[in-house]
Amino acid sequence: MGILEVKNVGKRFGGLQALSDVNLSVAENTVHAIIGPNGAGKSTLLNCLVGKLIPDSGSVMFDGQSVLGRAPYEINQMGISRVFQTPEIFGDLTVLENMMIPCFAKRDGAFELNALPSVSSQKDVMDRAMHMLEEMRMADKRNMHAAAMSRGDKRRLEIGMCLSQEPRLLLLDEPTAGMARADTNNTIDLLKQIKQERDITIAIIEHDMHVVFSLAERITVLAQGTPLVEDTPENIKGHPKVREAYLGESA
Amino acid sequence: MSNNELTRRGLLRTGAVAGAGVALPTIFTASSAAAYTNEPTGGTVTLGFNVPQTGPYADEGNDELLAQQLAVEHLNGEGDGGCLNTFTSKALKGNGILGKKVTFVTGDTQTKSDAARASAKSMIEKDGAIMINGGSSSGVAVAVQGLCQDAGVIFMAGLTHSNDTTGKDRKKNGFRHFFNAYMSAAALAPVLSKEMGADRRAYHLTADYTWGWTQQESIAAATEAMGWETVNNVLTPLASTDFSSYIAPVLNSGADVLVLNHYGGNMVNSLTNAIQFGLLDKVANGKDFKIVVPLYSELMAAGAGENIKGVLGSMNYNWQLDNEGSKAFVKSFGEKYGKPPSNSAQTCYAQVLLYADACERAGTFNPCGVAEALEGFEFDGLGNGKTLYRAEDHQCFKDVLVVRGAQNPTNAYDTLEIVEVTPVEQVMYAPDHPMFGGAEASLGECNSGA
Amino acid sequence: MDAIILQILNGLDKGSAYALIALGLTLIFGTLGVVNFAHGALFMIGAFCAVTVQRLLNLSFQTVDETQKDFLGNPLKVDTPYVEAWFGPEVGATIIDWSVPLAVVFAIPIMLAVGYAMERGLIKHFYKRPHADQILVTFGLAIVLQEIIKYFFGANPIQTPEPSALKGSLDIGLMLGFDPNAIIYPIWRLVYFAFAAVIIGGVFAFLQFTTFGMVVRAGMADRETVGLLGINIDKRFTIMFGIAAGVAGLAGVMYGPLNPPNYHMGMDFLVLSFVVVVVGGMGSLPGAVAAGFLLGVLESFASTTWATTTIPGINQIIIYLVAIIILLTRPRGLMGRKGVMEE
Amino acid sequence: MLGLDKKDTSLLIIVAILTLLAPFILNPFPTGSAMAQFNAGYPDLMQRFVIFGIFAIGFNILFGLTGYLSFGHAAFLGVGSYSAVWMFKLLSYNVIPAIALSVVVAALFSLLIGYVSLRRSGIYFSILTLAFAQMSFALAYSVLSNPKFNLTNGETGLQVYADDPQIFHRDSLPDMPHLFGLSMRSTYKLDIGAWSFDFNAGYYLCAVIMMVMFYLAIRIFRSPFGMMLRAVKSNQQRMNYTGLNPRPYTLAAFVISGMYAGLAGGLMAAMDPLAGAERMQWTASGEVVLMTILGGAGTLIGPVLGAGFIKYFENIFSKINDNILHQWFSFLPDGIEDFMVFIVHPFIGKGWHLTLGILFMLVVIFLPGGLVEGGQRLGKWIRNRGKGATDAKTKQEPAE
Repeated sequence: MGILEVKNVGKRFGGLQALSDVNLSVAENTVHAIIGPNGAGKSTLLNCLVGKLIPDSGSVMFDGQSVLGRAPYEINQMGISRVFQTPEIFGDLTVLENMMIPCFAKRDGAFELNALPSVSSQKDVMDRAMHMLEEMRMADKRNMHAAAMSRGDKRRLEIGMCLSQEPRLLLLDEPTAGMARADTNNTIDLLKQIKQERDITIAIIEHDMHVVFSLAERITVLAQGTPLVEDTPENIKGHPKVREAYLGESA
Repeated sequence: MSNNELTRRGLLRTGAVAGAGVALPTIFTASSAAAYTNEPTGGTVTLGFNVPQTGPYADEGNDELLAQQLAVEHLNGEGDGGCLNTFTSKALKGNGILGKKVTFVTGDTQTKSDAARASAKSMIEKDGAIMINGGSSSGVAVAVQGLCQDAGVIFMAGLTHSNDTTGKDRKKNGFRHFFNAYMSAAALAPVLSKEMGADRRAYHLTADYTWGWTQQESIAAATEAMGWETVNNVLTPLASTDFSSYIAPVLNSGADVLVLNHYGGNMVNSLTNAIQFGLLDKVANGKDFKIVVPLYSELMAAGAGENIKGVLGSMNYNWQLDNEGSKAFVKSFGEKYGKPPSNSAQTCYAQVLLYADACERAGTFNPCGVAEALEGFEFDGLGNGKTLYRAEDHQCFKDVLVVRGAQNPTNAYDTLEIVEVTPVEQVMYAPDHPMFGGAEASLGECNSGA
Repeated sequence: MDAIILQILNGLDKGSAYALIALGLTLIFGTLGVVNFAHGALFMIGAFCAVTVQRLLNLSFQTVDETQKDFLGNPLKVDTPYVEAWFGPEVGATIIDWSVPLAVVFAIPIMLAVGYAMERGLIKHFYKRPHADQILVTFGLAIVLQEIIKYFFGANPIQTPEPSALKGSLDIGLMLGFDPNAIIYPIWRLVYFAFAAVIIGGVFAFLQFTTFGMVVRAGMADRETVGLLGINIDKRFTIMFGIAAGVAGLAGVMYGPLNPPNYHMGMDFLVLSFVVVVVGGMGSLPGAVAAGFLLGVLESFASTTWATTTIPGINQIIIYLVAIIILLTRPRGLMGRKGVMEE
Repeated sequence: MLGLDKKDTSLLIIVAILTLLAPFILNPFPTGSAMAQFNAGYPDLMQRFVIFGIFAIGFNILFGLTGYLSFGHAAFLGVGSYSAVWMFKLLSYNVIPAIALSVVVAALFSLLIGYVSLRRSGIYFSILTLAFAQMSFALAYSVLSNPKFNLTNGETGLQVYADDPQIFHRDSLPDMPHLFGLSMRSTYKLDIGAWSFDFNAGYYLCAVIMMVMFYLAIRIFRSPFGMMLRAVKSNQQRMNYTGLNPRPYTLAAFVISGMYAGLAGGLMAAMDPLAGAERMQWTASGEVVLMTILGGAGTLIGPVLGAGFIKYFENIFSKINDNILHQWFSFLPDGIEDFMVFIVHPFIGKGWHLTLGILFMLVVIFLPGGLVEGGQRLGKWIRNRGKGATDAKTKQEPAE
């Protein structure tokens, strides 16, 4: 039984069957990649996992509980954190404030009317956020406006924000899309390090095979809204069905 | 109020507040307790003219302001003296009031109760105004009248036509020269009956706020008393700019008269729409269809243009009135400003002179003395003919004009013609009339602010 | 039945004015992303174009007529308009009589120029500024424009009557087989509706069938991409602003005979036209037109005696009530696209 | 001090000093001098400054922090005023229950409207709030003032009549709003030479309340809650995926700012016991938006400055008439005097709207951050002049 169990999920947009009969099981403490050509339904599937979309059929269980019908913030509080394709951070806030917000969310839950004490008096959150920044090697940038940072730093900050919540499952949506090779390698290293240092399950949607094969322990190939195969990276390489899906030609 | 309303307790407390902060050096002197609010101490006395200067009624407010300035000139002995020469009371000498030169301050009511009170307060608190005059709506008049009562100054209302101003909201410190909805109805009803017959069916469109309701109530009561039937009364939102959807059903309602209880822009548009729908060309119940606009003003007539032709209504005053006071006023106003005065201008002019005269006769600016001098005062020579300021409710009683849109006006100023001057006896009512707050309505106590 | 037809006519007529103003407003939203609080003022300026034309045609010379007296008893000065002196009294009077339709011709270049000047002189600098700043600056502009009009024309409404040939009303009921007087409708209101239909149709045709229009529509959908294609979209947007101003202005010119123009008529329509645009959906042209007519018709029905006796005061709040219901059931109005003006 | 850092403490102290000394500061010109026209230190206007200051501070908590632009906040001010006057009518003229009820009622009303309106964002939210406020205005102006069920007294405005119950009223108490016997209208007048200063009880009550409200606003701005509100403005998507529910945060901000508005409305009624429906109209809602943007949205002191600016124009410029102009320019030769009066005439008195419109445009064109930015630029310019060109580095600090 995996930490994330997707069963028979289907989703239609008007005339387009985006997902049909998707089954997926992500085992705890693994790195699981989902790959597939454009329009295979990767993003739709991801959105069904985090509460942005509700599937027409099927079930999505996280750690034995259904996530269906829950709002994104509730699913996050269950322990799923999401990293976006383009970094989603609080651009108008400073880097430190960016890091404090997930820490508050971790400590106080989805809503807390904490309107009178000053932020600086919240020592526990402050310390935690600083610790996380140090871990992400961004402590020196803490008073910068987040919007002013480079794209690579924004990605780092976003991943750091997700980790500060100590999620059990980290979802990454093409984390290296549009990155230069050097930045991509840095990101790979960062993710490897993260995986080494803590008990965490990572699910990653990726285009870049280099990234996928550097990180993943299991790979699911999605094509036309349905999983083609699921296997180890070694077996996926050279799998005829995969070639077919990617090259669009029958073997 | 503010400056002088130092109750002993208030004095002690405020004194303590000020004293706690700084030890008072001897040059700090608290003003000596005056006998009444804004008692004039120097060689001048300040009047406050509170008129709409922005918003839809700005032109009407401007007309009032012109008349008020003219009155101040006349009081100070400048110009040709205007109605001072025809006024039956000879107390005014053209040397200001009680020997003090008259100055004035102005404010903008914006035709909103809040803004009007703010500007009246500023004139009282900051400029030391001892009397407030002007305004072009009943909401503003009632609001400012209440303020003046609390503050201990005299309020001489401008254009306010609602029964409430001297009805349930009457105040000891407030006075109205303008006529009211009841008087309009009482004056109009016989003329309507004579011109249109006694078996008419009336359809009312009524502006959905206090003034509209009182006017509709008054007109309906007066016309029903002489045999008319009220088919329907439809309330229209004040903010309406287009009345087509209210006018369209009129013709099929079985009515043969349309009564527009609207004022200002509402009236201009509803009348324009009614003419567009061709109501006046129609025949209903075998009779020519008619329109009545109970309250007319010159500016509304100008705004409605040709549409007012043949439409009946009532006015407080019209410059074409042929009496000595009116002629003197029209000459004075016309020569200075190049146009005849409107009825709101006339009421403000008369109110300023009446206030000044009352001060002279009372020998004091003390509002309580002035009020006493105005109560029950009978006069003539200000343009409306013989007039009484009734003591019980501070309402002026005088003849009421029934007017009609002229068929062939020769210039921009004679678009209205006087149909009848309804004698004052016909528009009289008891001070405890149910439409005026009944027996419960009371002026309360005079407040001088002391 | 006749009452229903009558109120539908009324509604279409009210709706015409709403739709015309909202159309221009949503064009500006959609193309420039600007919240234009001065749009009502453009409508008002259009109406005052008609007033100006009427004043110009009535420019007169004075002759003293000793036989008549003015209100002070002096000899009366008689005004004779120049056009009557030049073309003879009858032709001259006819020209004056037709001043509103003439003003349409006069208003088109003026409104385009006003729109162009506004966009180049002011709005252009606010594309990148927050919506709040746009609101403040255009609101300031609206106040300034209306105060200027007030300074020259006063606060009182000014009649701009329709030509006498188009005065009066038609008995539509008779044509449809109802009793006489059942459905009486003013000719000019029918003219206004037809005029609005032509203008709306014209704008849509222009956007649909010309290359210029296609580029603008593409720009509305995705401004950046079209800009990347090397098309000078900015210049086209300036022209669109001029057109939007022109539509508002023409709506104003033709509105004069329905209800006499005054300096604050723009503010009276401002809030309403925003409600219309939003109910229609931000950036949607068909939405704005549909919402304009829908709200016009509903407003007319709400003012019937039947409606006001069933729910007292419904005529006061109907527009807002409908707006709330529509926005709560359809998150982006009738035809709005996702993500437009939602931040 | 008081849980604030040094910078905020000094800001609070400056505001406290300015409000407490306002009677002096606002009356710089000797009474009777030509410039006395510009004095603003009379009780009514001073009260208005601080009351609208409270209104704008509250509005800024919603708009400045979360970016949600409400066009309906005047409705909460209006209900606040109506509740206060009802307390006067039913209980007594004591202002404490009146103000308390006005805050409570405004809170409930804003909870209701906010709950519905916050289901949408952006301009859709703005139009929803506008629609609710316009409905409230229409109902208050006419429907709810019908003789059978007169809740608002319509056009005239709700006021206290002699036959109202006023069950706790005693003859020894003033017949107008008071604080345990101290009339809100009692004024101590201080004459020093040609100058005259008014110390009004009502003003000081409002001023103290404003300082408390200003202090609370600073605390909210600096709190985790305030940070969350800024996060709402910055990126709601990220907030959602960080396990935070933006809706209760915005709703709480909406209700808090509604309570500020209700408090302002209650104070207005406490200073002058009449509640007019016009204070609920969309123009009144627009006014507080303008105040906030004009002063500097999202800054602490900006809204207060904006409120002062607009109220000053409304009350001072509208009262300047041609007579006063002639007095000012009387030192000039006649022809030039008339010319000057002619030039200035369109901008004063009935033209005050024009002046205000032009100033709106100038401020927003040249000072995108509002008056606060103007102040900062001025301050920077003075500092640079003092230090010379050596200090070329200018620190970019968040505007407070």
